[in-house]
Amino acid sequence: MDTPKPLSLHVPEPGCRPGDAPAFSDFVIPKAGAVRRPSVDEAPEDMRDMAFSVVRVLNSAGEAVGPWSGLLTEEDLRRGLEHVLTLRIFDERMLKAQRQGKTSFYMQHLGEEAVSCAFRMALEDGDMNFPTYRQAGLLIAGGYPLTSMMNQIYSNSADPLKGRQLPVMYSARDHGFFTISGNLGTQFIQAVGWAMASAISGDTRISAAWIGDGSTSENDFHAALVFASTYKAPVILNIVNNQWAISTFQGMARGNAVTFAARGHGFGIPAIRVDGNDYLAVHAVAKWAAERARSGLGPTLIEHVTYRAGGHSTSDDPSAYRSRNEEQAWPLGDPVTRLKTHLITLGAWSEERHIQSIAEITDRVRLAQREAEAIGTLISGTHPSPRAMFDDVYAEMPPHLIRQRQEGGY
Amino acid sequence: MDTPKPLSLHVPEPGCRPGDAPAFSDFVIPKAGAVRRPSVDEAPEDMRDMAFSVVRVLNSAGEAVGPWSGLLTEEDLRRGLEHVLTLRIFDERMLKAQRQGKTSFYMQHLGEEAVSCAFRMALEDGDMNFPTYRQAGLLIAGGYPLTSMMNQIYSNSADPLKGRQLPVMYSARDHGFFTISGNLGTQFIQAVGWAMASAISGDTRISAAWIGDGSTSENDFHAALVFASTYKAPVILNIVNNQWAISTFQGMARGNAVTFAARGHGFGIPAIRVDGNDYLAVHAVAKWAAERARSGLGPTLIEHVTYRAGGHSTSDDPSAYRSRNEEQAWPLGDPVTRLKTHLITLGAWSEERHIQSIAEITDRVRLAQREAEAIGTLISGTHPSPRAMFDDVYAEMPPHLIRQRQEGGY
Amino acid sequence: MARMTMIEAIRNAHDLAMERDRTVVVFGEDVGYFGGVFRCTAGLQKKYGASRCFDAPINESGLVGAGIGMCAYGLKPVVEIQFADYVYPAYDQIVSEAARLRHRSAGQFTCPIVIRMPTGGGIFGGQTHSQSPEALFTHVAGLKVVVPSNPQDAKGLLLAAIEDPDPVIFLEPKRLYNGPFDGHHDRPVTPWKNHPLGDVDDNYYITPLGKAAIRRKGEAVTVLAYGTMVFVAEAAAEETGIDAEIIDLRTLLPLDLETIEASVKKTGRCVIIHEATRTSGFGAELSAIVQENCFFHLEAPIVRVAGWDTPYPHAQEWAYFPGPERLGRALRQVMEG
Amino acid sequence: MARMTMIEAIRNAHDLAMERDRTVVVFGEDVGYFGGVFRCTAGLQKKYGASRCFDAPINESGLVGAGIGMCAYGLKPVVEIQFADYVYPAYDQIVSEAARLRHRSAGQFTCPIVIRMPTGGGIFGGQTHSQSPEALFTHVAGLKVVVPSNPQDAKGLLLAAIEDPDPVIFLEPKRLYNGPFDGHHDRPVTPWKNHPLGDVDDNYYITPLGKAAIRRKGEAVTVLAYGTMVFVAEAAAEETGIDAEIIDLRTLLPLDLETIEASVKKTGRCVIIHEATRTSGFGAELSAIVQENCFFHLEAPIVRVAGWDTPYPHAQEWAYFPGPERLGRALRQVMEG
Ligand SMILES: Cc1ncc(C[n+]2csc(CCOP(=O)(O)OP(=O)(O)O)c2C)c(N)n1
Ligand SMILES: Cc1ncc(C[n+]2csc(CCOP(=O)(O)OP(=O)(O)O)c2C)c(N)n1
Ligand SMILES: [Mg+2]
Ligand SMILES: [Mg+2]
Repeated sequence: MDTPKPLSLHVPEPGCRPGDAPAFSDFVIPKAGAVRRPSVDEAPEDMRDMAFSVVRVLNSAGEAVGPWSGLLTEEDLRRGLEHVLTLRIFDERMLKAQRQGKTSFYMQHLGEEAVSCAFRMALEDGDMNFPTYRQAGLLIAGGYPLTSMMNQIYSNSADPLKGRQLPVMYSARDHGFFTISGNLGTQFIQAVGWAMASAISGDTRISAAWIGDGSTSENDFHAALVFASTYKAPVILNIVNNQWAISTFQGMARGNAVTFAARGHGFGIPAIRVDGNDYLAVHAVAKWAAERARSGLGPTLIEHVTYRAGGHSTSDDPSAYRSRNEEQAWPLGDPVTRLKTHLITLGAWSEERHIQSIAEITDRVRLAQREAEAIGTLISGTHPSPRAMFDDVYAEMPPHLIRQRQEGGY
Repeated sequence: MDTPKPLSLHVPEPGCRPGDAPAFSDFVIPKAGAVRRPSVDEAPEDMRDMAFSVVRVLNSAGEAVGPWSGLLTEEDLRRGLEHVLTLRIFDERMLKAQRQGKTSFYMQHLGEEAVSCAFRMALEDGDMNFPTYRQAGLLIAGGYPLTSMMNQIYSNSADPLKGRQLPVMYSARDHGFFTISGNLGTQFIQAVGWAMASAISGDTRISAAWIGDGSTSENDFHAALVFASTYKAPVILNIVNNQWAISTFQGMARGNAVTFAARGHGFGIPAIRVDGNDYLAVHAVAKWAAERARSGLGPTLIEHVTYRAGGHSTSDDPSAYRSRNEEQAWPLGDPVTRLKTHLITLGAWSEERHIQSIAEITDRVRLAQREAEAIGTLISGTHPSPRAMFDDVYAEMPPHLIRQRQEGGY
Repeated sequence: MARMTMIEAIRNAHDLAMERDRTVVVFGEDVGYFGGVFRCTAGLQKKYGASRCFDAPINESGLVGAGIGMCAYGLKPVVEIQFADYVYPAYDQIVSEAARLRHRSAGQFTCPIVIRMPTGGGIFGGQTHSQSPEALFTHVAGLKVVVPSNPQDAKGLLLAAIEDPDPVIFLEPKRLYNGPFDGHHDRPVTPWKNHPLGDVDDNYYITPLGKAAIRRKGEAVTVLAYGTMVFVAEAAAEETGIDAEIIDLRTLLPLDLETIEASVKKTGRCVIIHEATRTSGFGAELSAIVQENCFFHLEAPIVRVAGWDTPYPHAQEWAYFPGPERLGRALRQVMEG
Repeated sequence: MARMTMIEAIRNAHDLAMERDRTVVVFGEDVGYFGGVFRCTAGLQKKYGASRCFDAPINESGLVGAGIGMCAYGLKPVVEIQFADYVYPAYDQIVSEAARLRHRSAGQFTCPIVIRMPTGGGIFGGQTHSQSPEALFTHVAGLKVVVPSNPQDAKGLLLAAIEDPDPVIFLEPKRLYNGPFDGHHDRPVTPWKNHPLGDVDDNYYITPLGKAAIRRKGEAVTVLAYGTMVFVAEAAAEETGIDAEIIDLRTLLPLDLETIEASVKKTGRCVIIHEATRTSGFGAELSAIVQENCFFHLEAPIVRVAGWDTPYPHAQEWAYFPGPERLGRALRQVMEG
């Protein structure tokens, strides 16, 4: 080999930055209904194709088509629409509350509502989610009280977490919702451990792990895939690819791989990509993965393809690093509109009922907010006592903590 | 879905444990020469097949056949044989020295000699290896003095590492050999960083990362693949699959994946499996990967399929966890014998010359050992002073270390 | 009563805990079929099956992370880290997750995991088989940190740790596995079978966490030690003839301040010894807390004897290891001071 | 001379270092195009190109591990960890690798990496945006640990850290980025532009590592502080009217014992304050080393004021944060003692 030319560092850049015309040209989307539905016990090696396409049920006309359709009744779908609308309206109110200084911080789901709401409907009570901060739909679709969520966000005296956690870092064991960690990725392997425990105990419950596109880079993502693959753990490994990690586009984490779903192939874990803005597709794929787990066929990796339409958090302004029109250019549309259109196409919904429903939900959220604020916000009302800070560090408070609590006068 | 039956934990077990009849039946080995040689710039997606077969050059008759053959002259091959023989004889002597109490610990390469020896011949001077404790062939084939290795093993006063490191934890910067860490996996991402630095600097040098089958489970394996994939780093990622990790068989780390090489597919990194007991195959595949790296085509993952014929270390007795006859059953034979047979088939070697060569090498190793032992072993002769313990913690010794050194009276 | 080495005592504790409580599971690298590189889990897989005692991939973060998930489910995992030197990859899971689970979930999720690991030097293991990282855990609120020094305690403390509802870091001084090594590397070590603390009750029993033990009553000076250093202290006291009161802390967090305070107030002098590097070692906390609570009783400065602030060496093992001779010098110093 | 916030001073230091030395590279999560979530690297990618200042995957172990490899090649990486609370995944690479590279290779390979991270509380960041993990690094031989408290020092110390041939953990008190916060959360913070320490020389200069600064001369008691606590100490001294000598340690490892010793021997009293949890915090080492070196000069017990031994809370931020009032009580206590 003759003297080679100098090497240079390849640093991935997104298709568009502020000022550029947004382009998702490289993003190939199959027609709704076009992707096959393998039987749950098909060999992982024969299912590799599922990681390179996108399972979609709702077509542009708003009809549900193909092998993944037909699982949900009109009643289910109306409930689903109520859930995604509730999450969206909840987010709007809480964003406003944060701007008003009623709390320190908030993270919204705009554009991703279908993922967690639809997924929850595919689980059984008793199953356990290990979520990130962007799956509140699991709580809302699971019937967790909005007021409890707000009490946590406001860190008021009714906060189930006693004012200890940053807003939205919920925990709700009875609703199959593991305490959210501020440290990215740690929950992914924990979910696998929970699933192993269920298998060790001869139980029938399964767990679901959640992680963002950017966080798949974290090392514990690897730990989770290794353990899930080795012990055939009954777990669903969810990657929510919302295209961005704060200011960093998904390509920085994906690297030279074609998709995030492909990560599963190195471990013999069936991997499947789904249209995350298609409520029916997310639900159908989740059902399929849950059946695999519950039948002892082991883990499934799901890449939910969606778009983070809002800022990363209330501390973030996306206009500094991505084009303002990128959201419009996003090819998979809005999950709420698509579900609504589908129901209307079915004749099971109407613009009138939609407006009415939004009004009802807004009232319900407002009511919950009034209840919560009557107790307190971060800047008003009543709060957990400093004393609560010393509880639960251990089951029983050791002498040095009692001394410190007294020293503090609490 | 009707009430599912109880789940149970799947714990992988090797095909044979002590007492069982060894079986590698599930291990499919293609004929030598059967596997294609893709052009270095073929798209990773089109090369996936390379991760599920085994590149082999030497057939059972000892002939070099197929598209991967023809790279080495008879002179090269004789040198290669000298290297693998030297490593084997070096190991024998040092094992003996350890049993005699001349040092605390040793790790041998029995059965794996071809991997590091052949690989080194595919690199250029200036390239950097980030090895584990089982690639001393990189030093021997690179012309590093045997006496220096022994001085390190004996922790004597001529030890280049001043008695600080456990035996075999060599470091030889000028020979492209990074300081070995006792912590598994850390070097894998470091090698990627070194390669990134070379690219950042517009250099033409590349790096090689090394890891064992068991250690691919470590989290830093993931870090390495993520960074290598994202930045297209000029690095060769080597997995030495010698079937065992102390008492744990490779299936515990591989899990449900068909091969370790497949790990690369989740990252769009070309992955290739090679017969690690075939000197010519290892060299040819290494050359191919080095060309990819040097031409700016990015990382390549190589799985070297070999067998750890000896104990994990001098602290280990394999008969406690694997069948004594497993080695005989190992289908890829002995790397030294196979290279020797090939040279004889070429008419470039003979039994007589082989015996003579062994005698010469044994003398050379003995001589080196005598030199080293004349300086000292762990229990005799001269050693680095305790003073040396305080040097190199920092470039300049801070006051507290000077105080401590004085307190110790050194 | 039976004669046990520390390894046998630890094995026995696992056995009794698994027999008694079906939620106890044991796993780690080479822990299942083989029974651990130090044989501390030998026989458990055969007796309780591969789903309660199993081998694991080489990923410490995974071992602890999976263990935390098992705790969230309701199991009581006992995880072995092959050497304490290899716990760092699991550090995030221990510090950010295990230690805070109960607090951040207001008790909804708890983490009764036990993380066992051989610790300390004296075996020519070089820098990655000799470390003593206890102080990296005593700084972390939510953890308990235990270091047994003999078979009797090893069994009782391990059973207490497994019963404990919170995460416990269980550091086993590997140099004590087979006998009470006192730092005299040039002399043979008496095996546990010839030492009273090698007498172990076969039945299930608990040695409570948070309680120190006085190994030697004395009036002249208080020596705070744990693990291997307890026997180094006994040797130093005997060889210097100084009437030292030797306290084996056994649990570092929570600390038995009462016992320490009573002793130092009695002797008026205090020497602290540990193998870990000196700066920010656990000796710093001990010195600070003794000073805070016994200031007006102190007749001489508190002295720390510890590993030097360098990586743990190979050839210079005995120049690094804080033995009876170095401790003896410190004892004389405080007696003069 | 220019008026700079701490953020601008840090940005300026990066800029000058990259301009001066082609081997300096800067990377981390959101560090490249966006310039960091606290904007400390804004403009560098534009000026020096994406191969010298770039974004990275979210993997702290990878950031440091790759940085170590770059050091082995001959570069000088400056790595940003987005919050100190997220450094734990990189702990193994820092402790087992960066800190020991020079020693274990006998100088063949060195590790002149700088690992920057925002540290400390006071921003309602909850348990994962508020931690102060310095003591987890001061225990590690081979590391240097730096905590600036103002723009002048932040620039000079960061340039010194980048020049330093060994790994430096550089902790930036995020509550000080925009002004000298003194713990009075109910009052507005004076911006750096109105503070003398906001006066920063535009040229390249070094503030040497290992040297403390006396922020307030005093005779009554020595206060050892660093980071945000320096201003809490100034407020407490003023409000109690106690003539405290306030020492800003600036570098925790190696420590400027000389300055500390001289001051405590003069005042005979010592109070230590830090945000980190108390047990095994860096205050323990400070208390121990002061006691060892100044025992016969001490007129009262050394007192530690620190964060409580609990995770960092959200709602109870100001009950947790060690402010002027708590420090004031401690000062009165040692004056009485
Ligand atoms: C260990 C760790 N490193 C860094 C961060 C800071 N951080 C918080 S969210 C985030 C981006 C995560 O992006 P992604 O995984 O795609 O999730 P998304 O926010 O898009 O849902 C980063 C870098 C953190 N919380 N924890
Ligand atoms: C972080 C870490 N965990 C565990 C160990 C203990 N250990 C040393 S070698 C080894 C097995 C490694 O097996 P493999 O990666 O297959 O390499 P091989 O010895 O077969 O070459 C283990 C578990 C270690 N050195 N470092
Ligand atoms: Mg994202
Ligand atoms: Mg192996």
